Amino acid sequence: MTGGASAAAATDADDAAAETVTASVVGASGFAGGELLRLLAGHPHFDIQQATSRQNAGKSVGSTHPPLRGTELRYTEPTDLESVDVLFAATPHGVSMGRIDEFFEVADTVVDLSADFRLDTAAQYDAWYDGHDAPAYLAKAEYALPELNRANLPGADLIASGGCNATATILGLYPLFEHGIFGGETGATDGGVADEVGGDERIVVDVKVGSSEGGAGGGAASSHAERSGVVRPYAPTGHRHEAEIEQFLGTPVAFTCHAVDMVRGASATSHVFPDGPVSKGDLWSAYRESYEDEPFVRLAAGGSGVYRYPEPKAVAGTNVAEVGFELDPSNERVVVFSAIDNVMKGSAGQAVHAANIALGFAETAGLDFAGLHPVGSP
Amino acid sequence: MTGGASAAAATDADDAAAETVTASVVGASGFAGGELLRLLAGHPHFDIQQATSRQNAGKSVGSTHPPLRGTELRYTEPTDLESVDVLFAATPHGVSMGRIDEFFEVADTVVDLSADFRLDTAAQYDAWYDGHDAPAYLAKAEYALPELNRANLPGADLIASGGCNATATILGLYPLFEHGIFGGETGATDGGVADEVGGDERIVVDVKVGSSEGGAGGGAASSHAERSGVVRPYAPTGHRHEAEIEQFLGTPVAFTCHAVDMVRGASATSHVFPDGPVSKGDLWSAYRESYEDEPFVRLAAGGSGVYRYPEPKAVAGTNVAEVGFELDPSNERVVVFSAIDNVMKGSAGQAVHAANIALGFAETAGLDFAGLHPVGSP
Amino acid sequence: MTGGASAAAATDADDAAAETVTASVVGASGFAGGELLRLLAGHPHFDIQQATSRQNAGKSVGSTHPPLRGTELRYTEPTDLESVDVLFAATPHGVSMGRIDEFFEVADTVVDLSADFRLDTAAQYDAWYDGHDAPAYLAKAEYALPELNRANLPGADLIASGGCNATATILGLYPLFEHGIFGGETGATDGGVADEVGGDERIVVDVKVGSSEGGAGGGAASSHAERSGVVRPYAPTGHRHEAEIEQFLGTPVAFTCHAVDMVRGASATSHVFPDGPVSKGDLWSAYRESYEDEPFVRLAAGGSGVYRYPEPKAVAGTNVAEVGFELDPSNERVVVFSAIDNVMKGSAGQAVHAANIALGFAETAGLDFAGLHPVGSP
Amino acid sequence: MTGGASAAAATDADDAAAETVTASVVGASGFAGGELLRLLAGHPHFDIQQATSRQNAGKSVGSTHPPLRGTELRYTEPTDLESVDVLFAATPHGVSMGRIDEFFEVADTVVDLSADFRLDTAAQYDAWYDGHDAPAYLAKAEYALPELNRANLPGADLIASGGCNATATILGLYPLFEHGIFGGETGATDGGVADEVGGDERIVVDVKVGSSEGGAGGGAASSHAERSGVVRPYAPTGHRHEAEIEQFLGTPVAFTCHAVDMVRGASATSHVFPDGPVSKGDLWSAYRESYEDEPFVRLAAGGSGVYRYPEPKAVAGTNVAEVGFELDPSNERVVVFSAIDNVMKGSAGQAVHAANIALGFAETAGLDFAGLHPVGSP
Amino acid sequence: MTTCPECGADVTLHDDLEAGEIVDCTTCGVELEVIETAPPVLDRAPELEEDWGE
Amino acid sequence: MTTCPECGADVTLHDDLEAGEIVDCTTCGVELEVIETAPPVLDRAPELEEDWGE
Ligand SMILES: NC(=O)c1ccc[n+]([C@@H]2O[C@H](COP(=O)([O-])OP(=O)(O)OC[C@H]3O[C@@H](n4cnc5c(N)ncnc54)[C@H](OP(=O)(O)O)[C@@H]3O)[C@@H](O)[C@H]2O)c1
Ligand SMILES: NC(=O)c1ccc[n+]([C@@H]2O[C@H](COP(=O)([O-])OP(=O)(O)OC[C@H]3O[C@@H](n4cnc5c(N)ncnc54)[C@H](OP(=O)(O)O)[C@@H]3O)[C@@H](O)[C@H]2O)c1
Ligand SMILES: NC(=O)c1ccc[n+]([C@@H]2O[C@H](COP(=O)([O-])OP(=O)(O)OC[C@H]3O[C@@H](n4cnc5c(N)ncnc54)[C@H](OP(=O)(O)O)[C@@H]3O)[C@@H](O)[C@H]2O)c1
Ligand SMILES: NC(=O)c1ccc[n+]([C@@H]2O[C@H](COP(=O)([O-])OP(=O)(O)OC[C@H]3O[C@@H](n4cnc5c(N)ncnc54)[C@H](OP(=O)(O)O)[C@@H]3O)[C@@H](O)[C@H]2O)c1
Ligand SMILES: [Zn+2]
Ligand SMILES: [Zn+2]
Repeated sequence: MTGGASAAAATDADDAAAETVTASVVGASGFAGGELLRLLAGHPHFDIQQATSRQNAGKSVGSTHPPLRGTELRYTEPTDLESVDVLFAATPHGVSMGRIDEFFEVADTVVDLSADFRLDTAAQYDAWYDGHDAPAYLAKAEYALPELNRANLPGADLIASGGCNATATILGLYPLFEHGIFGGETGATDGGVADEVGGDERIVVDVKVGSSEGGAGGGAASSHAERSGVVRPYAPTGHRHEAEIEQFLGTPVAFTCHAVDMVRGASATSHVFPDGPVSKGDLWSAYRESYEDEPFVRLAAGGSGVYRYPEPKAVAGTNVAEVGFELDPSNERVVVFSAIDNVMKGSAGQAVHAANIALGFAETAGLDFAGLHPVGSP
Repeated sequence: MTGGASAAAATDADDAAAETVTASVVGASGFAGGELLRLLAGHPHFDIQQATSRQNAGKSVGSTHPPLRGTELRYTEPTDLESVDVLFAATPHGVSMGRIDEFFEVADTVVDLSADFRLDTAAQYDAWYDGHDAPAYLAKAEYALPELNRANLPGADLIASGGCNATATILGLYPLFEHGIFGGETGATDGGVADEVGGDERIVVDVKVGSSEGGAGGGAASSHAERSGVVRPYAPTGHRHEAEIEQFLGTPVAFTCHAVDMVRGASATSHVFPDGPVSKGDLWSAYRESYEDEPFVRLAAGGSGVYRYPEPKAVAGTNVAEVGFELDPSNERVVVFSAIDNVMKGSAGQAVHAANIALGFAETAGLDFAGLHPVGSP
Repeated sequence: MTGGASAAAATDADDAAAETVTASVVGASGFAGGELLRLLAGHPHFDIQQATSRQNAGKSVGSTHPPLRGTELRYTEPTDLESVDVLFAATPHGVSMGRIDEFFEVADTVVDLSADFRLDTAAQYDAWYDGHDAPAYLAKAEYALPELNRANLPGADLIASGGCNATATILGLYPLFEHGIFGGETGATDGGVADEVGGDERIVVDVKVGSSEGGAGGGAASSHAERSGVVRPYAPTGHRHEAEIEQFLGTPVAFTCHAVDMVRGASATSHVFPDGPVSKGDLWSAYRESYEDEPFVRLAAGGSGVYRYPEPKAVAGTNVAEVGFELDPSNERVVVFSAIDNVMKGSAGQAVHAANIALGFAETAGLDFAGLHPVGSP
Repeated sequence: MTGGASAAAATDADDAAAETVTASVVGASGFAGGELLRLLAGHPHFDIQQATSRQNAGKSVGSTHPPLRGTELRYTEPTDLESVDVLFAATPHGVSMGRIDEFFEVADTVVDLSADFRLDTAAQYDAWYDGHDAPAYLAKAEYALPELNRANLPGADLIASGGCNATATILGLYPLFEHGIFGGETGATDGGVADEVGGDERIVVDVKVGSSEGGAGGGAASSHAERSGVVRPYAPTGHRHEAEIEQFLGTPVAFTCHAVDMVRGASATSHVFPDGPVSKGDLWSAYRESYEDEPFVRLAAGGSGVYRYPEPKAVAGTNVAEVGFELDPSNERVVVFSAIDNVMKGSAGQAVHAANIALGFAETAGLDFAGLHPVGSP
Repeated sequence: MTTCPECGADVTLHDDLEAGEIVDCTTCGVELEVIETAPPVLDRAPELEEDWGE
Repeated sequence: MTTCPECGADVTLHDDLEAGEIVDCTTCGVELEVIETAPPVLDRAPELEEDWGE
């Protein structure tokens, strides 16, 4: 990793160091939920209380997640929640918003991994999703993409963990906005950046994702025979993460998503045309300033050897985002690459990172796995 | 396929139907060269005379290419060429330009699969490659992307088969230019389109390719352990196929290439911002008019089921290009998808297609394999 | 291929050459059924009449099988069968046995790809499957593994196409039995071999298969995320193809099956301990004698280069079985390898091959695709 | 994992807990060497002093191994070794035997990952390899497969870490020997088992391995295009690990190895025919007794869900061996499955495990990663 | 022969068409519902989207 | 604490066990049906096989 825990992370860590809190996971049989269980099981400050699954109630968590084999924990029904300090919800969007009052009856802190509490207004939900059941919670929820809005998280009650493709995209583009390379004057929103960017400036974001983004559910298009070896446009336009990105960066993006043959991983390539001339030195300064103290961001922008730019398999299993860029002088373009593991930095890892900050633990607690080399399709 | 041989294809086919010509392949142990052997072996009008390889001279062609096992043909040295009607060269760029006089001593028609004769001027070579050894041949050479410049090919002596990524990109974008949806007034170049497009209009082309594009050579970055499961930016900017695309479409493109986990396949996603409003109906009209008589172009733009847009595995092993599009009303963007098998439509298949036209054979002769379903990483 | 059409194949081919027969496919939306459609569409002597699917009735066959896009043929209900010369059934086991009378009402010849008519007696069905609905047909049915019992097929009414894993296994072992290297005296059964082999002689068969063996249905274990990168024992013991192998070779085998990461392909490694000493020369003689005239068997047993022994990707998309062996002097073992494409030689290709023989067409008609190189996970 | 640190592991752990020793890795740019660096970097009791590579001397270790990016450690020449407590050698076989005196000049303890010191006698080396340069060390070396010979390791000077395929095979078969289900009377050799097993009893071992077993070197057969999607017999007979297995279990095995499409992983399927009748209960008792206190062995033998038997992707990245079995009553066979990550339990993890025991650290120190779910080709 | 409302291509239909039946256009692949049968009138069929990590 | 009928390992069970409930053994993974609850009696649960090209 780039350099050890960030300054921000260290603040309250000592006070909380000895503390252990209880946590439950709703939707624990899914991909994001299983990863939460794995992270919490190896975390110094969490004790897992319950893991829910309707389809697997009564079975051990190892029956669905091999890394947890041998653990005595068994799935319970999501309606049988016991009191707990922190409740993680890793259910499909729409579920948490319908049960959020219940969740707060059993828990002090709720960390939701779905899209339910990520947007600011009910109007945005109507535009991108299907309407919101609990709009009153939208203002209370803190969006969690700690590199950008760490300051909002300590003590937060309701945390909306950032979406996978949005996280990859925003982390790649943010330094360009923060340092005025794109987007002119920035007006912070939600800890984020500009909302008055010139509307005619276009950013094209071309994303490639692995099959775990689809969740454990399966279906014809995600069978091995049909999904192997693909480069398949699955969200050519209108991907819902555009809403999150626009809310955060203050500018719309032209977003297209492709399924490729890997299991874990999301890789965003953003094509940006800055207004004025920019040098590689300017870019390096911007990215280094934005991220040099970040424990979970690693820069890769050229260099030598096999791994020169960000790529998902270099971060598989980790909470690290690789971010990098290249300058194309011939068409005055900055190409930004960012790569994450969607199940970690794109969901469960980011949620634990946010919880660490909210509860005053060391930011990197439970998140120190550095990845594997070599590794296949991660 | 979309509908049987095109009208254009049928013209001289009958006259040539009974004819058989001899052909040799220089660089036959490579991936493109092996595919040429396979296609010529199954072709009604070609008899293979020689196949060259320096490293495998004396061995049978089946020793490197399993589909040719049992064939008696053995590799010869590329310096021992015998007289032949057609010589196919599938060598790395730089080889053909150095031996082109020799090639024409033994053959009437030369079909080159490398980049050596694709560009119009020596100056372009200096800009994108390393200078040209035989600039006098540049004007004589016909670029071969039959869907766009079929008329130039009958009787051609020197054919420069279009590059894989360029072919995918150009086939996707061409209907937009031909029908004035992008690029305004078009002035045909080399059978192609506009060269006075407004320079501030930007097309972003994001390409994903399989490992066979790298050729049979191998190397550390292309070992299975390092290359499996990647989404790896390998030509973030400055890819040489930009030259071909610009020459043909008359406009520069912002081009970025990624290696992904497949063996065969090139998939180009082009993000285009047309000047004026455009409807899906306009797009369908344009694409259907451009391609409805083409034997090797198949449209896929939405629809239902698992395979909705172009994807490489749907065309693996075939000479078909799948082309499609989607309209993004929110950012006034047309997203164009095109997918080919780089070893077929991107090299050997396109070369045989061009030779068929040049020699007056049926366009689809030897190229009728329709592909497999299911198929893995093609 | 090893040498062109076999002598046996040529017999009646000329008489039948001009003939065209009609054919329908029940279960055409599945993997084997789709392959049948593809083969019949490219076959000189078949006209496709109907393709059935309950789930896709009304849709075009290209909606599920990309190689068939553009074809006007639409799925019909399996209950709406019209009269036809040949009916191919590619339904799950149990379906054909329940509808066999109906099938013969509409067709003269029925080629069944399921296990329903492969075994000789109802008792065998009870032992390995769930009982038989139409035991009277068992004696009429001809098992089709043409390399072994070609002579039984001309004029056959009901053909039971051999199972994929059984085909791979039997083709690998057959020369050892035929030439007395294993199994002593052979007593032909059903055109096959020994049924009095010493019971204490053990053959271990370790099979690796691709995901298409599971059919188009899908399910949790076959989702891309769960099935990628596996070496998963899925039939550790008691695989039903043991019944077919034993019936044909006259000896039981110790059979174990693993799922591996490919889509098409079945590869059988058989470990055989012959009674007496055997040399590599003996083995080569046996295998060459058994297969030298076979159009669809290719020997690979050592040699040089990358492809030395049989492997599925070398035969992907073809009707070829690669067969080979190695001798292990230290433990007096013969290791036999055989590799097929389960969707071709293991089902649809074998069925068409059998139909070609039954109807007097050239054996290789419609089955001449030679495969691709390079190719990924086939 | 099965249940926390074993009793044996805990013995001296406390004494050593505070201690930190220095370690260097020779051959650190390779796959096993890189994994050693990763494990030592995360280990509570090791400080990495040097990492050698001739080809990468001067470059940072992160330049070849992405998980180590950001680390300041740079490669040095293998001839510039400094004094250190423990030297790990992860070089191709033949290298350590030639430099072993030098190694002991700079280090107290040498842990060698190659085959150089695994066999007992120089005669065995002559038979299986190319002769031994330092036969005097053979008697001093302790073979390390801690589950079987843990007692030999405390205080060992020269440790020969067990081979990957041998480890998988031996761990699978050992309980059958230990509990007399196969092999009759056992006479321990080197902490191992029987050497007077009846020679006519045959065990067939069919192994499937990933591409990382071939090391970082690459070559034509291991390029992505040629190696993807394979089931390729690469050591049909005569694999050198037979020597290790025979030495340890006291019986020869009929061993065949296949390359399959994964990066990490070795999976051994052993087909065993016990002399007398055996029940599933007998097998469960044997395996549970052998392994219930082992921190790195997990039993999987049937059960439910997707992961029923051992498979490599369930242990990818971990030091865990999954072991399981099935009983085939019809042919009186026990099928044993075992799966490991060849880069972990098969090399670097096993080496660190052995070093932990040799030096008195907790057995599981630095080896607690539990794996990922889902994960692709590991 | 009817025209596809999505792409404008001709759609070949079988004789015993029933209202409510779903067919697809062999050019653009879109699913079409048979609204009327004589003469045939087709309209885009409603469809379910998959949710990929959104 | 009950013994698994498949592998003989101890199976830890929760308090509010109901007859008919399916649990699994954390050692061998086999699915077990709760036949009786006080004291708990477990038996192998019936299961469906997948049909892989057989
Ligand atoms: N996968 C990713 O890469 C990713 C990335 C970022 C964010 N996310 C978000 O994380 C959430 C989970 O995603 P996933 O991929 O892990 O999905 P998943 O694999 O499909 O898992 C969904 C989980 O929710 C449970 N569940 C479903 N409906 C429920 C209901 N009505 N009430 C209670 N539990 C219910 C399921 O178990 P039972 O049906 O047995 O109860 C399962 O445990 C989603 O909101 C997703 O958008 C995922
Ligand atoms: N692969 C693709 O997808 C693709 C697509 C479009 C265009 N192309 C073009 O097609 C050409 C071949 O590509 P490839 O991928 O097939 O490459 P490849 O696999 O590396 O094969 C190169 C072939 O050229 C021979 N060769 C190399 N140097 C030579 C020399 N100096 N003189 C004579 N023969 C020589 C090699 O055999 P020996 O060394 O044994 O002689 C080998 O047969 C390239 O120009 C490439 O740009 C390839
Ligand atoms: N895949 C292989 O490698 C392979 C190899 C050798 C033999 N086989 C055999 O070939 C047969 C088909 O295998 P597959 O892999 O192609 O299976 P599949 O992909 O699951 O296809 C099954 C087909 O049968 C149809 N079908 C299912 N139940 C039916 C019923 N009750 N009545 C009429 N149609 C029904 C299905 O369509 P609808 O449900 O829409 O009607 C589908 O078209 C099986 O018997 C299999 O054992 C397969
Ligand atoms: N990969 C596995 O799964 C596995 C499993 C069990 C055991 N092993 C054993 O572990 C050892 C390493 O295997 P690997 O797969 O990691 O191989 P590898 O990737 O090829 O790495 C070999 C390493 O040794 C160095 N090296 C090579 N020759 C050398 C020499 N003469 N002197 C000093 N250094 C030399 C190489 O770096 P430079 O050339 O730059 O010096 C490289 O760092 C082998 O003995 C192998 O049998 C490997
Ligand atoms: Zn249409
Ligand atoms: Zn149990």
